[in-house]
Amino acid sequence: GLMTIIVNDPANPYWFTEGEVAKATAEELGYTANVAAHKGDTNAESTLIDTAITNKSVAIILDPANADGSVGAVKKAVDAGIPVFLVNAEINQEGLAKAQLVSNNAQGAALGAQAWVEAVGDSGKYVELFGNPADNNALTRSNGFETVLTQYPDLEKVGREVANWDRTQGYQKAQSLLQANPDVIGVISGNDEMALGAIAALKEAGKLDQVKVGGFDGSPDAVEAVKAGEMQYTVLQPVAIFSAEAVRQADSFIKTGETGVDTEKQLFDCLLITKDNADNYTAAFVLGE
Amino acid sequence: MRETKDMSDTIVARPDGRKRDFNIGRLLLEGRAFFALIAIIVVFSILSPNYLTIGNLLIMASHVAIYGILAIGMLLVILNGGIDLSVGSILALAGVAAGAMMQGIELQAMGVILYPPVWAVVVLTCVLGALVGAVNGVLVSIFKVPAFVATLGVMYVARGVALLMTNGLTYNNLSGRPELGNTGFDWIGFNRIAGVPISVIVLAVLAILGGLMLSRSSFGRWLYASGGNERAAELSGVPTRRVKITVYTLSGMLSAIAGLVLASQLTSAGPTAGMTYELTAIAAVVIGGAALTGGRGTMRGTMLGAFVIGFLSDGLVIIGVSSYWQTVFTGAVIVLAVLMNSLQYGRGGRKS
Amino acid sequence: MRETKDMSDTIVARPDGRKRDFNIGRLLLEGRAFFALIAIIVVFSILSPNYLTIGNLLIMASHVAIYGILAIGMLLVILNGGIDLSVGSILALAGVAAGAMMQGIELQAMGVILYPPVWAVVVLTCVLGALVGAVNGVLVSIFKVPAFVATLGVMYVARGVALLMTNGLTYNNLSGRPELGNTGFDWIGFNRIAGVPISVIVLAVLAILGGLMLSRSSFGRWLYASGGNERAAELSGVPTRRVKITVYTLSGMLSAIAGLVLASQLTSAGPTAGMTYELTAIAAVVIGGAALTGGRGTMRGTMLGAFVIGFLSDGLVIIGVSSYWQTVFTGAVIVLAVLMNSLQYGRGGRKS
Amino acid sequence: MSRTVNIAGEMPEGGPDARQVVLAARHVSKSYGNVHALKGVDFDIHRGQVTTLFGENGAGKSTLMKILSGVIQPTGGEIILDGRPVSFGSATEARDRGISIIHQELSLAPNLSVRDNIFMGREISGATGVDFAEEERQTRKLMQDLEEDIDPLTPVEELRLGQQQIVEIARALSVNSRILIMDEPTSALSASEVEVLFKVVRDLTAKGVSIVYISHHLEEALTITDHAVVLRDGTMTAYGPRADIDLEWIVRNMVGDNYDLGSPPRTRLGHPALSIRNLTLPDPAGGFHLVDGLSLDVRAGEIVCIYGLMGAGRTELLETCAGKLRASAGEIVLEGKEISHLSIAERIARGLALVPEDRQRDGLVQTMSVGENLSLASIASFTKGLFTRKAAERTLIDASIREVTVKTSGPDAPIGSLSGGNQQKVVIGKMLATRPRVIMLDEPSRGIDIGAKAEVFRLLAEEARQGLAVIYSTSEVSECLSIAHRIIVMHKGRISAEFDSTVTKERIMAASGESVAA
Ligand SMILES: Nc1ncnc2c1ncn2[C@@H]1O[C@H](COP(=O)(O)OP(=O)(O)OP(=O)(O)O)[C@@H](O)[C@H]1O
Ligand SMILES: Nc1ncnc2c1ncn2[C@@H]1O[C@H](COP(=O)(O)OP(=O)(O)OP(=O)(O)O)[C@@H](O)[C@H]1O
Ligand SMILES: [Mg+2]
Ligand SMILES: [Mg+2]
Repeated sequence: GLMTIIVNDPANPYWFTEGEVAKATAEELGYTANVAAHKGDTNAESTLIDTAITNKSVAIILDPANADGSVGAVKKAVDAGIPVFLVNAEINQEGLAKAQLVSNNAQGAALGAQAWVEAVGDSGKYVELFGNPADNNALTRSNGFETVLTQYPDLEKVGREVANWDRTQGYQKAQSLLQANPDVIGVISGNDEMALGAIAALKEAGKLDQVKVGGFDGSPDAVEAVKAGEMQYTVLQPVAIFSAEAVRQADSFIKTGETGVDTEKQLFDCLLITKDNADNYTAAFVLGE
Repeated sequence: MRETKDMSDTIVARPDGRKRDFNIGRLLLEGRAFFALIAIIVVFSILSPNYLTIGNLLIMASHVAIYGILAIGMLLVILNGGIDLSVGSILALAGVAAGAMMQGIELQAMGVILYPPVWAVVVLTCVLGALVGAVNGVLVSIFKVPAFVATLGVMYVARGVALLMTNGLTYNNLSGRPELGNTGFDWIGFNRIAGVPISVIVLAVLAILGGLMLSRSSFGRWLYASGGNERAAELSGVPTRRVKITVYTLSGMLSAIAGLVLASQLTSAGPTAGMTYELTAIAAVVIGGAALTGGRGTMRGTMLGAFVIGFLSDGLVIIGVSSYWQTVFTGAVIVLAVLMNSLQYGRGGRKS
Repeated sequence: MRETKDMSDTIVARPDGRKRDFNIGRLLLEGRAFFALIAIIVVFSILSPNYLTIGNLLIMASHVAIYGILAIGMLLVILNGGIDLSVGSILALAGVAAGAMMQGIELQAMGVILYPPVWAVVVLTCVLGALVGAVNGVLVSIFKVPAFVATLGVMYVARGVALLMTNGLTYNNLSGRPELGNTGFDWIGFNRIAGVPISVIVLAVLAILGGLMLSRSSFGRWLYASGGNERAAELSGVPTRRVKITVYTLSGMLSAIAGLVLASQLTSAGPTAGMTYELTAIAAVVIGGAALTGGRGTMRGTMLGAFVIGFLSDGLVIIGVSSYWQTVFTGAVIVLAVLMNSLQYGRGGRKS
Repeated sequence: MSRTVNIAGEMPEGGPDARQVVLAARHVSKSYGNVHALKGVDFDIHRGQVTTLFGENGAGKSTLMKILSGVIQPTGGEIILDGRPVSFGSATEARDRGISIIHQELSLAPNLSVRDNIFMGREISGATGVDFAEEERQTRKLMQDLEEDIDPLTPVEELRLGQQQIVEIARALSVNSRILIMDEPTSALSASEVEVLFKVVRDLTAKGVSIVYISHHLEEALTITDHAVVLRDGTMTAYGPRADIDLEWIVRNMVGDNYDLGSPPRTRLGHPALSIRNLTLPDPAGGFHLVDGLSLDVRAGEIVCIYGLMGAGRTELLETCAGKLRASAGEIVLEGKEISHLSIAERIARGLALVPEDRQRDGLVQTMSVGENLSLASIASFTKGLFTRKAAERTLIDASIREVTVKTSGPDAPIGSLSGGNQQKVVIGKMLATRPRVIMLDEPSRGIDIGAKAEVFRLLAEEARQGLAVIYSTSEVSECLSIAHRIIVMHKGRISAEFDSTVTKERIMAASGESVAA
């Protein structure tokens, strides 16, 4: 049968990997697979769900566009009798999807923040680059950073800017933040793209050795930067693992009526990539032992 | 540009010496969007067995509804010689406003929470859309701000307000509660009358009303006239300023309706909805044969244009084309469809 | 839109009985973007001590460079009475193409990988941008596709091609390697001459060249003439078709240059760069006093417009306004800046 | 007929061969769909002489001229230049061969200055790009030759229609062509400007330049013509050298009938229909007032002509009455009611209609058909409830087409397919269809032929007999005399004189501040 895989935006390596891995896994298991993208638009997402129904898909692997806004679309697929497996992001309603496989953003953020403190030290001013506010993960990660960093009273957050997960915006916002706060010692970023933008800004200002940058996602570019010593660390989201797992659970559900896992919400712990283990990074978003 | 057009009306060379096969020729050519649509349907039907089914056609039509409703308003504005970039933002703002009302309006002074019934929510949302549209209209007609800029500004402001209202979050619970007497919002998005989704019926009704207005009412005549030559229209007694404010107001109201339809289809309303929909709506209008310089265009053409875009993009998804290729195809088809259109004007159009 | 201008020129009541203080009055009014800029600088300087520093002004100028370069091309197109929505996509495509060339061009037939030197990469990228621009030009001038639609289509296609080329990935390593003789790409983005970032110098040089072209060359006259009344220009022997193709080609080339500057600033090139930059570029041109109907506008104004937008958005970041409010303010300032502009036309214009 | 002559090098001096034909059309035809604008026309242009082309509206005059100047290509026949067949691909090609044209409809770029318009497409290059100083110098010289006080750096859009026409003429003159085609160059000019133009024309012909001249001001045209050609329905119907022709000959050949514009109709003057009191309209650019405390009464059934030089303020006066411009002081009373505060639409509804001066800019909606243009101002009269009535509209349109004798292939034809004069008739018909009580016509005879003019006069007389008040602005004295009960002369925004219909031409012109030489 046809398995429809709906990701956010394959123009980003993270979601690209998510889609490709799911597709490869599905094909391995003998399904045909379509990868589509909603680019964060709930209407586009709903349209894609309709299309999946039209195409008589046997299962839908969905990276939801919006925790609240995607509920209706999922409901529609479920009403049409198609099992839905959510990956990467959650929706705020349980009992609809057969499974929600997400990386543990809170755990990852805490992990990252810890590594960040180690690299930066426990006193000084820092700024944060924030993802797209319409995306839950932006807030989850920010809160995760906050929880750790507030334990260090001498660390002062002097700025937080929305850079919408985007490298160019990360670059420009970081430059402005640096102008407003010339004495910052660290940048903590909600994802790798924004962090890479910040690194370019720091390079341009000649401050890369004074200001430490931490990322999130574990994208290949970021791992390169970690290897080069430009980025202190990145938090690897096990996207390759859970999107493959989602397809397997879908397969199992189709064949047996069970996903094989008890809980609907399944959290996958994030891993830290630093200079020490960066060489174990074998493929996009895959960290070997 | 005025002069450009004037001149071409009078001095343009037409070296073709074509025979006056007007009626047949014109009919065929006017149907270019129609042909594009047929071509799209045929191609995709061959490529996928699931494409040409009643069920899928209706589903696709309900997707078209959103763009289609926006395109109706856009057509009015474009006929007037303007453009409205704010439709997507108004759509989002309207959805969010409706969502907020469904959650209850808290009157702090009195310490009560009002739960307006669904009809009231719908009406209030439309009024809101109309008001925002009227702001566009006033900026354009009274303060003479170029339409592109006025509506660009309003696009940013309306989006910002929608984000501020919800703090970036999405309203999820629009079903209302029976005990509050405000259920029924999902009805538009979910129910069907005689098998046809309500959203499609809404589109059809609006398109028919709009079409009648354009072709039969004096307002329609005023609109075409003031889009063709505003000065001449005004000197002939057309209340051009009122016409202008009205079209932007209507466009705002239609955007709000589109927002309501979308929110009820999704049973949620978020502040980031409708981004870049203005481009889709404009594309629909232009594919449908309207001229961005104003004064030329029909409702039928615009609807065909909306269906061309909608049926194309859904078809690409159904046959499983990668999203990168979808981008390429969409661009190519838009240009192709309008290329045919231009050939029409280049030849048939006005003669000098 | 067309009529708006005409009307404001002639029908607007002029109850002021103003003296013929044309030159001074005009000077003051033409400076409206200038005043907006001054106002922005003053307000933000008060709100933040870090705003009005040489360092920050230069950084902000280097941000403006991207939009500014796009706006130069956009100005040419708008003076011609057209519009170019594809600049952001061409920017991305150019960046990606440059990135690909830096990674080496594999000639499969010969089994070798060519590493062109940086100057060759720059030239080839500009040629690519110019070619895509020329496609716009040909569609608009020869196939008479309305500029809005032609460039909308090319916008989609170019974006799609950029995505396909890289499979969605970003080229990260643009520094080249000394042993391959292709280092130096970062130079534009990183170096400074006499303390001024190269990107700002590039902008300044292009703006001065463009300004000279507009005000001193026959091509400039042709451009203004064909934007003002294309038919009349054509009858007077202006090669209007060539002018049109040239402006779109130049706009494409400038977009490619902007893409190179951006890529070297970021030391990476991704296929999603430059989304919605077309709106920013258009806004810069219009804030700078150009009319979307063509034939009116200056390079100086456009540069001021670009600086208004850039200095505003960076200022909002520096004083730490929330991103939602940034959206609202941006919209409001765009409208306000142009409101002033319209008041100018409303008064000075022609009498009949 | 067409001898081969030496076309190499400079134009030969006038001499024994001065009468030779430089440019000729042979069996030229032009069709637009099944409209045959020209049906095999022969036409000669003689070296150093003025050939005048007469013909009613839609006869094909402009079409023929556009073919001769390369703007459009003929569907049949050939063009012979200096004895050799040629075909021009574009206006530029024709210009390079020494043929230039002044178009009937202005073709200027409004955003550019006078200088830039004149040298558009033929820039004078200097060391650092365009040599603006030299261009400006030449422009000043041209303006001097035409005795017009127009600054070369003024944007064209700030000029009045008449001045724009001067710029158009200057541009054609600046080319130094040997054949100059003038398609109604004087329609917006008044007598003194025409006189200057004719002087220039005589200078040119003395230098061997050949001129083609088209005008509906027949008497005026007769004063400079050397040959007259009459075109009718796309064929040449008559030819005569100056010695053989007179006004009556032209009119007979043009319209087949002899029209006499006659004398003012006898009507019964009623109550004051429109009273203007101390109306003042300041010039936005400062300086004197465009309309300066002007008062005027027009009674029902009365036809008042306003005569004045170009720039006397007639257009402003009429546009203020119509509501397009807002006066700074004074009142406008229509049928006893003050209307200064009303919108244009409301004034039309109360019976005050204006036929504007500039038909392309203010009169026509180019995207609409002939019929839609005709019915545009009276939509209310065929609207019942929410919808317009097609049948009622059709009746109204048909009646209008008949009344003002529009030559068209039908009400659905695009307005741009009409000849210039017929477009003008549509503008007049549109406002007459509103059944006004007071109608103001601003230079309505611009470009309409003598037959149509007579028809319009007859119509106005007819309506005046039934109580319509007419204000008619014109730059042609003879028009005043043949229609007006009362003639007002305007000068610098004021009424400088008032006459009844028995006055002589000379007195009117003297009062307008015009040199009586004209
Ligand atoms: N582009 C066109 N399409 C169709 N018919 C046209 C077109 N241009 C001109 N005609 C027709 O050709 C005929 C001749 O028009 P033309 O403009 O040459 O008349 P004219 O003699 O210049 O009249 P006028 O004195 O009113 O200027 C008219 O019947 C007109 O309707
Ligand atoms: N742009 C301008 N700058 C200065 N003076 C102007 C301008 N436009 C008009 N005027 C003045 O306004 C007065 C009225 O001009 P207008 O053209 O309306 O008069 P008119 O009698 O209708 O002339 P026409 O014969 O052209 O119709 C003239 O005295 C003229 O000098
Ligand atoms: Mg003519
Ligand atoms: Mg006048």
